[in-house]
Amino acid sequence: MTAVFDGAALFASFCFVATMLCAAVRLFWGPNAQDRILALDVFYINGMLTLLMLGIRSDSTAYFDMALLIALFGFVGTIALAKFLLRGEVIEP
Amino acid sequence: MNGAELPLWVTVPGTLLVVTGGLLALIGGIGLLRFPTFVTRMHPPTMGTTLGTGCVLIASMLASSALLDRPVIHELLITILIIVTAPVTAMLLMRAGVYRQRVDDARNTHHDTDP
Amino acid sequence: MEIVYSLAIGVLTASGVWLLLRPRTFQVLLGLSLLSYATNIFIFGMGRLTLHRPPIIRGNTPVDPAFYADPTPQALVLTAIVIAFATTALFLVVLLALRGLTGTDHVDGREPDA
Amino acid sequence: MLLALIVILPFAGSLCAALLPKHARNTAAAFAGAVALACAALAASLYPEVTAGGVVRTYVPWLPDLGLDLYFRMGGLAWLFALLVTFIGALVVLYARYYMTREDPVARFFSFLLAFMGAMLGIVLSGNLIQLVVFWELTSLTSFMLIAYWWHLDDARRGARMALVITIGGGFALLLGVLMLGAIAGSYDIDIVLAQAGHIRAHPWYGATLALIVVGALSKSAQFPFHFWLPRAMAAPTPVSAYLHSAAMVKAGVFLLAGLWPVLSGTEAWFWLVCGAGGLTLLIGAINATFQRDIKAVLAYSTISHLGLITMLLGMNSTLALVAAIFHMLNHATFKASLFMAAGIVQHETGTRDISRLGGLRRSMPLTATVATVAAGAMAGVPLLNGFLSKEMFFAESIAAGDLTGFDFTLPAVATLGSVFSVAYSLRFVHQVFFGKPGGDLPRTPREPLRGMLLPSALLVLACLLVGVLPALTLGPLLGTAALSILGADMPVYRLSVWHGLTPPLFMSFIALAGGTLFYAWQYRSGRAMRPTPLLSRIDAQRVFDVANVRLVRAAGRAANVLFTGRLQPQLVLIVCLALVAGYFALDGRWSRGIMPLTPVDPLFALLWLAGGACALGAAVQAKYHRLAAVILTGATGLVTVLTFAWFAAPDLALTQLTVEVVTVVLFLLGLRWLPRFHEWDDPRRKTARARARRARDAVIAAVAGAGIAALAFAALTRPTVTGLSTFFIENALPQGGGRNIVNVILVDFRAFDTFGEITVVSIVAITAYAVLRRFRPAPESIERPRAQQAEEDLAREALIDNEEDLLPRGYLKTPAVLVRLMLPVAAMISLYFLLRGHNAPGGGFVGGLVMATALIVQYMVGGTIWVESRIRIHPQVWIACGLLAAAAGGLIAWLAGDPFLTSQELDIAGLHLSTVLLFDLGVYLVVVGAVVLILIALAHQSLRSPRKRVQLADTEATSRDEPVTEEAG
Amino acid sequence: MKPRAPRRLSWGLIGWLTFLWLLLNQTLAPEQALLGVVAAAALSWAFSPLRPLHATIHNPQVVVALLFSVLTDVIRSNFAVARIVLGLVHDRKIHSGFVEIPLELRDPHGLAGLAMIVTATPGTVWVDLAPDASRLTLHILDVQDEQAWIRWIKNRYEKPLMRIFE
Amino acid sequence: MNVLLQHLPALPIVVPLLSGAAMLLVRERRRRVHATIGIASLALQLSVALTLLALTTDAVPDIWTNGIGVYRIGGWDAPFGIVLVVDRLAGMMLTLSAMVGLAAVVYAVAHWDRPAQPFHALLQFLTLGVNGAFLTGDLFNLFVFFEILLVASYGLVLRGLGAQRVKTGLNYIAVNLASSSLFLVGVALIYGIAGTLNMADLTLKVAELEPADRAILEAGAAILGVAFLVKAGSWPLNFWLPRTYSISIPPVAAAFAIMSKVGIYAVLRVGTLVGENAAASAILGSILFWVGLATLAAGIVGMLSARRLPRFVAYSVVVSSGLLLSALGLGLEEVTAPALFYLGTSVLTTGTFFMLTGMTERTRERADTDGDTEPVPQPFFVAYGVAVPDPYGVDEEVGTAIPLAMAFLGLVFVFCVMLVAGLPPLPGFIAKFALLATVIHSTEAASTPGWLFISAVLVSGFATVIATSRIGIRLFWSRAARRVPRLRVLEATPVALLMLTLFAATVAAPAVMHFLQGAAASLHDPGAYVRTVLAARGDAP
Ligand code: NA
Ligand code: NA
Repeated sequence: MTAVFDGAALFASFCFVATMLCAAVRLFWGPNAQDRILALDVFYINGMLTLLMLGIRSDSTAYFDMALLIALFGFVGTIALAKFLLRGEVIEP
Repeated sequence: MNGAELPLWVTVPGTLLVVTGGLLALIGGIGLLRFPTFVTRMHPPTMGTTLGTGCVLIASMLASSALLDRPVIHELLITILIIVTAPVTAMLLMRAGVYRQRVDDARNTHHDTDP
Repeated sequence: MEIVYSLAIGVLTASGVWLLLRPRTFQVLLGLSLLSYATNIFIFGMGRLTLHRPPIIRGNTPVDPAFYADPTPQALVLTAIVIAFATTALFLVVLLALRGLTGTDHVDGREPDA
Repeated sequence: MLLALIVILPFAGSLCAALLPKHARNTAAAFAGAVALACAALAASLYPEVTAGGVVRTYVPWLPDLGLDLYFRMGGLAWLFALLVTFIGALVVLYARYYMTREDPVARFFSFLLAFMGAMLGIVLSGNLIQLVVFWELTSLTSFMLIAYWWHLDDARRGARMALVITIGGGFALLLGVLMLGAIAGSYDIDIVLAQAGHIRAHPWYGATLALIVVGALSKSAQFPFHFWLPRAMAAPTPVSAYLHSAAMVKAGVFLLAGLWPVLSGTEAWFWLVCGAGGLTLLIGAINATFQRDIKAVLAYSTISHLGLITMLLGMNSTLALVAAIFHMLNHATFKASLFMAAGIVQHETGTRDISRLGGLRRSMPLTATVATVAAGAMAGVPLLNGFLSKEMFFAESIAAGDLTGFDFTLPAVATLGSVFSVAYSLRFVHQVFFGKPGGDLPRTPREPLRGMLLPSALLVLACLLVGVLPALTLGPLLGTAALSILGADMPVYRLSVWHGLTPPLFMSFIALAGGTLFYAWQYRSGRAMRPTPLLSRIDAQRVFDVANVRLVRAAGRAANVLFTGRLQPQLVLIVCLALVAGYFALDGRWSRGIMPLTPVDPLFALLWLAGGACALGAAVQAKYHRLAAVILTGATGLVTVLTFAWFAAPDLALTQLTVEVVTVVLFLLGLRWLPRFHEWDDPRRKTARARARRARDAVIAAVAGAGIAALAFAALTRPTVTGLSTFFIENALPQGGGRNIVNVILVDFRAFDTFGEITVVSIVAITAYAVLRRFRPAPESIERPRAQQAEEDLAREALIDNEEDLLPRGYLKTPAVLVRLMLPVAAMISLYFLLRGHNAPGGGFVGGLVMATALIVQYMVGGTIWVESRIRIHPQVWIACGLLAAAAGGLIAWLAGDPFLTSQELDIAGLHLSTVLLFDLGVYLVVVGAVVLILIALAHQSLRSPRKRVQLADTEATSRDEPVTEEAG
Repeated sequence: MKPRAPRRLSWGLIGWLTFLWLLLNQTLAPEQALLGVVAAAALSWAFSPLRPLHATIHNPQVVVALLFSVLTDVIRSNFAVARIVLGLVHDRKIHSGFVEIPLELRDPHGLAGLAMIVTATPGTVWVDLAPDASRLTLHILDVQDEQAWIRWIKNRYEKPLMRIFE
Repeated sequence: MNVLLQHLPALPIVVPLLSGAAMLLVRERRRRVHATIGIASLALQLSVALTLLALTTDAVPDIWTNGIGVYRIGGWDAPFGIVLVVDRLAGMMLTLSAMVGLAAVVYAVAHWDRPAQPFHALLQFLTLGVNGAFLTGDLFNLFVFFEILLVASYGLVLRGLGAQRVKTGLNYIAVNLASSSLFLVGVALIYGIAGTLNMADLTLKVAELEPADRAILEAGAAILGVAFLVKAGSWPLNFWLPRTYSISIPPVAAAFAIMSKVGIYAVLRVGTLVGENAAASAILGSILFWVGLATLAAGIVGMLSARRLPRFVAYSVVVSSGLLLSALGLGLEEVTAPALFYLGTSVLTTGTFFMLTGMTERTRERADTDGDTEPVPQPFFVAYGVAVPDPYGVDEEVGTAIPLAMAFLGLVFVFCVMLVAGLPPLPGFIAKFALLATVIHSTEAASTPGWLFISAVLVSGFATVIATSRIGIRLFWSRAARRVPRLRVLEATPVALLMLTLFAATVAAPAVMHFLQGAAASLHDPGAYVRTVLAARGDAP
């Protein structure tokens, strides 16, 4: 059963990376800045999921911290970009 | 994947969870690619963000608990953080998208990405 | 894996160098950023590619060095990341100052004649 | 030691003189005169020891390895020159006392004069060739200062500079020549060099050595083709001319040639170079002298001519000619110094040196006229004066040398022609100044000068007479001593006397006198006396020099603009290309992949980099016109980098890169606000062929760079791991370093010094960025609020917070603010978590610090600068300082235990088990928080200043229009 | 600018942060707990000026119920959206659009909770909230019945949230 | 041995660090506090450096072996930990750094340090970086210290801002960031192949490498070398140098005098340690030589083109870099000692000269402050500070007294020119003479490189005279220069002291040369260095 689980984990990892690839296509082609920002957000979340899967697949807890950090700050880049798009500056007076 | 056998209470739900999570995320990604407008593209990735993440986190909790032989629940924290931060992202992004759309429509151009 | 890794470094370097040679300060800034990714991955690679064996000691048994990824390049990359970040920040500030003082974002502080 | 004293005394005197009051004419002159006389006396006292070929030596080893020692050496020639230099020096000092006016700052003058005297004595008394060059260059420098004594005069500056450049340049040639000579001989010691004449002349380097030394000598002695500086040096005060340009400095060149005569002469090359240059100079100088209007210029060209005569003699490769050369050096020094003094008197008393304005001065200043006439007679070679004797010998030697070399006619002809002109200009000088009709409108009424001013000149004239009448009695023994010191066993037999019988030289003298008189008569009668020199005057050496200089500067400027272009792109291209070239040539075709088998490709990783590579390329493509897109793409590439680190088991790297990534995106966006907008479709430059070619070139460079580094990476990756340091680190991290996270133990213990440097870099960057931003001036069009905020009123109205008392933003950020504030303490707690656990698990001060800083920055993003800063006060600089000090303290505590800096110490304070490593990491944490916050907030503060400016602008507009202004609060 | 905001300690926050600390460190060791409390207190004190608003939870039992209904909604809408993405909805045309929802909820934390719920549920995105919080605009991927959506949001989420926070 | 002596090698790094950090706590209004800390710190550094220098000569017996001090940072033995190594060369460089730094900081106190806040701290950090680069025995640590000194120099270059400075500063930063990337790649590759970062250990490891591995390592070393050459200011990688140095405020430019020498030092240090292999070092040498010669030639052209003093001095830095590189590239061991002598005099001279520019520039009219484009109708006479010379100016033949301030400046100017040109009797001459004499005496003298070197050195001296006579006359003797500058004691004192140091170097040339011959000998005998560094253990920190 562990083998099945490992296979499932591999499959899930593949899904997440594939999603990142989808996001990369959006990142590359846009067409608009907001699409790219959205894609970057997706990129981050799926990166985090990939990390978690790496943790599961390698029986390691070391990846937790990275996932934690992405969960904590993945949004910062996105809101900074969105805010820039919306207001023209990231930190307003 | 280091050969250690995991108990069934991990592998069975774990398999289901990670496959579900992976599929949800992937579908979200496909949606991101397929949907025609920005506002509609906003929706699908949420699947990966919420349920997808949730599934993987639970799987991770199970696996870690098995690995360390004690209940591991600190993945909970990630869930909390995702739930709290996701709205911020979504609100600002949606707003920016709507605003830019309006600007772009007004200008009838497609290239302008500078504010 | 080594091929993919090397190609990644190559693509990052090529993109970075291309941007480094561009005329606009912001392009150069991004070029430096990309170059620093490339160098960081390059340095990291000098410890060879190791999967699943982070250099964090587990258990209290005597350690077997072969079981861990080479920690030295990792430490070097850490320092390099930080320094690259700092210098990038400084470069950004200076390019803003240049833009403010000369009115242009050309790297030479004036628009080319041609 | 006496010898050293002779050289040191004038230099010491120079220092003292410089300290005298500026205008202390009498004191300074008396002092300088005393020094000169003391030196003269010292030198004179050594006469017994130098007669009969004796040599006085003082030797002080200094840099024996390099052959550079203090070696003073006085033979006969040196003795004679030392006496000449000091004695005429003393006379010039006396003369200068009267020549300089009360207003002249004479302290400086006498100071430089003494320094020059010292340098000159140094040349004369050097027993080491390098030492000679040292003094040689010093004479150039002091002479520059003396020529430019009246530096407010344009001519003085120009003349001085030309003299300096020529003589210093010659000095460099001499240095090289001397170095080569020393290399040939194996020593710079003149004694040793002189002993190896044969070896030197046979050496393959002889030709080059000779040429270089001759160039040095000729330039100093104003010989063709370097002669032109001397007339321009006449802008100097006359005492300087009398001393440097007749008696002393210009003699240095011929002195050197005479001194090295035994080693260098005796070859065809010597004859051609030295005799040729001398002959040409003799003629050019003489002809020019005949046509000058400035009396000092007459004397300057005559000096050139007479030095040409001496050089010619030296070049004749005959011992007797050498004796004649030395004899004429002395004679010329006496009569020319005297003539310069006379000329100076004339200028001093009449206010002009223009020969056409002067005339008939014998009536108003008979004594001066007498003295000058006698001296001019000596210059012309009138019998019973010293000039006649040496000229006679010159004629004889020219015939002899002509026989010897096959130029049986040319050399005597040149000698005679030169002498014809010599007679002509001497006659012209005397006639036009002292005879003929008196000049009309002279600036001053001429009268006899003070006795003291005339005395030196008169004394010298007396010497001319004495030597001229009684040569064997007066100068004979001295000349013998001098010649003997050079020639030793080769000393020829000669007789100094007024009458040698009816010989060809006497005949030549007669032709010269008669011819010169006739020429002058013709010149005077035909009114050509005041015309510029035919042909030769076309060449204005000073102008040529100046033009050449300007050309040089301009050409160099153009070259420098290319060689040191200020454009950044070529520089970066060069750096990249040179690195590629260096790597390529170092590899030298020896690239090979390592022996390790490839690890199987993980398709996931490959896919990941498919995305990452696409993002990197996308960033490269978009960075010019779609900056925001490029930032986003760069951020995505960064995330792929993070994942790569994670993939290959580097959690610490992944954490750090991730936090850096987030901060970098914010940083870039903060900067982007101040950059100009611009668009692909309105940039015509893009489409030119040149732009395309440049892009193609850069693309090739980029591709090659990428391929190169990939190849290197691949070569290294496929080689077996080299386990040197890492084994030690892995094995000792826990037992010795006390941590499980090996990377962290390396960072804070094994290689803490790197980390230490790294936080210093971060601190420096922060304070620099802050300093720059404090004086930041945004571009005018960026000062306006961003277009997004102007575009639509409803959106623009969503300013964050109207009132600092408000607890939440008013507009769209209201709900996000609630959420983000919830995150703040959580993030802070997580940052502490990373800080404290770093030693055993991924994390550490740096990651912790960045988390904390980001948490604060996000508060700024949702709250706005004004609101956040009204609630809380952050002093980032204090954080930075405390961080650095904490880290330093963590390192310095080890000293208390006697361990080296940064040795980790375990402390047990009140039961708490602490390590200095934690203190160190805390320092890192504080620095990072402080630095990141300082930079980002300083950037954010720029937006604060723009609304302020806007308000000011609006205010002025309002007052001018007298309308109320509505202004959103920033 | 002198900082005006006073600093104080918030016990709830200290408790939450201490819990967080123990969770992060995966321990219940007393010395870690002590360290957590100290750190939590320090942070609570230090950052209190930046967090001037405090939420008070009045009906904890409603929270659990709400969480449960949200969870089921999330799962349901996940699959709904997945079907749409995969093109499995053939029977009708998907009509997406903006929906304006009048709100009575005013508490900032309650609104934040609503935002979390809306965001967590695929198919709905928060677009805009009127400055006085009287109207909420959502973008909905699959609007079949606008009024149904309004009712759904108000009954299922707004009411419980008002009970919790107001 | 007493504690202070034991920790002495760390002090050149610890002292500026502590003082720089302390300055960040002092408000910028309190200029005097900043200045006091700065001066005290550098004075302390100078005394430390001198003590270290004394220790390298075994003046105090039984402290160090082979006159090499090894300080094990963190208590870890080489090659695992980072060690600081003080040998004669390092001692000399530390002393020069402290001298120039001290002079610059005192000079700056006159008025250049307003506002004081970043200035003094940055100066401390600059010396920290420079000292660290001289001391460290670890390749990667060298990178870190390079970064410290560069980053501090960025801040110092930008001081005063203005479009010109920022433009130049950006150029400078961009070039150095690019070269830092090369540095990293080079170091990484060396680590990847040899598995060590300690330079002494590297010497051993390189010798054991397989040829195939060695090729890769040499590629890394070559890339590293390019990075070093950028820092050393060698043409064509030094376009940034003249502008950067000449637009920096004088005390900063003076402090930079040591900076370009750090690159030379790195070339020398790493080159002698790693390039010990005969064949490699011959190739390395010839590359260095030609690069140096090109630098020298380009520098000469630059010197001739310079219209203002700061630019001239900046080009003289280029010339001195070129001279050093080509001298070291000649491959003659005997040249090293004279080259080091030249290096020392060049640092002090450049420092003095730059400080002088600060004082003389004030004598000039503001009109031509913006440098190299000044339209004057009759270009011939520009060099003499007049439009057209007055041929009938003879009548005012009465000397003009030179005010004391002008006399001082003029004298220092002349001395500096003599030092740069290599005119006797100042140490500039001794250095150049020693170089030329050594080259000419060696068997290589007949070779083309030898002659090229000799001619280039002499031409550079001649070019110096041509250029400075022009610049000096305009600076001191033109009509525009008649305004007497106000000479501040704080500015004049360090200049005078540096000048005196140079005089002392003339007088003490035998002793200095002897010391440097020792330094050169130890450089060419890496064995002792390697053994000492790798043998250093806990009991002898
Ligand atoms: Na007349
Ligand atoms: Na949603």
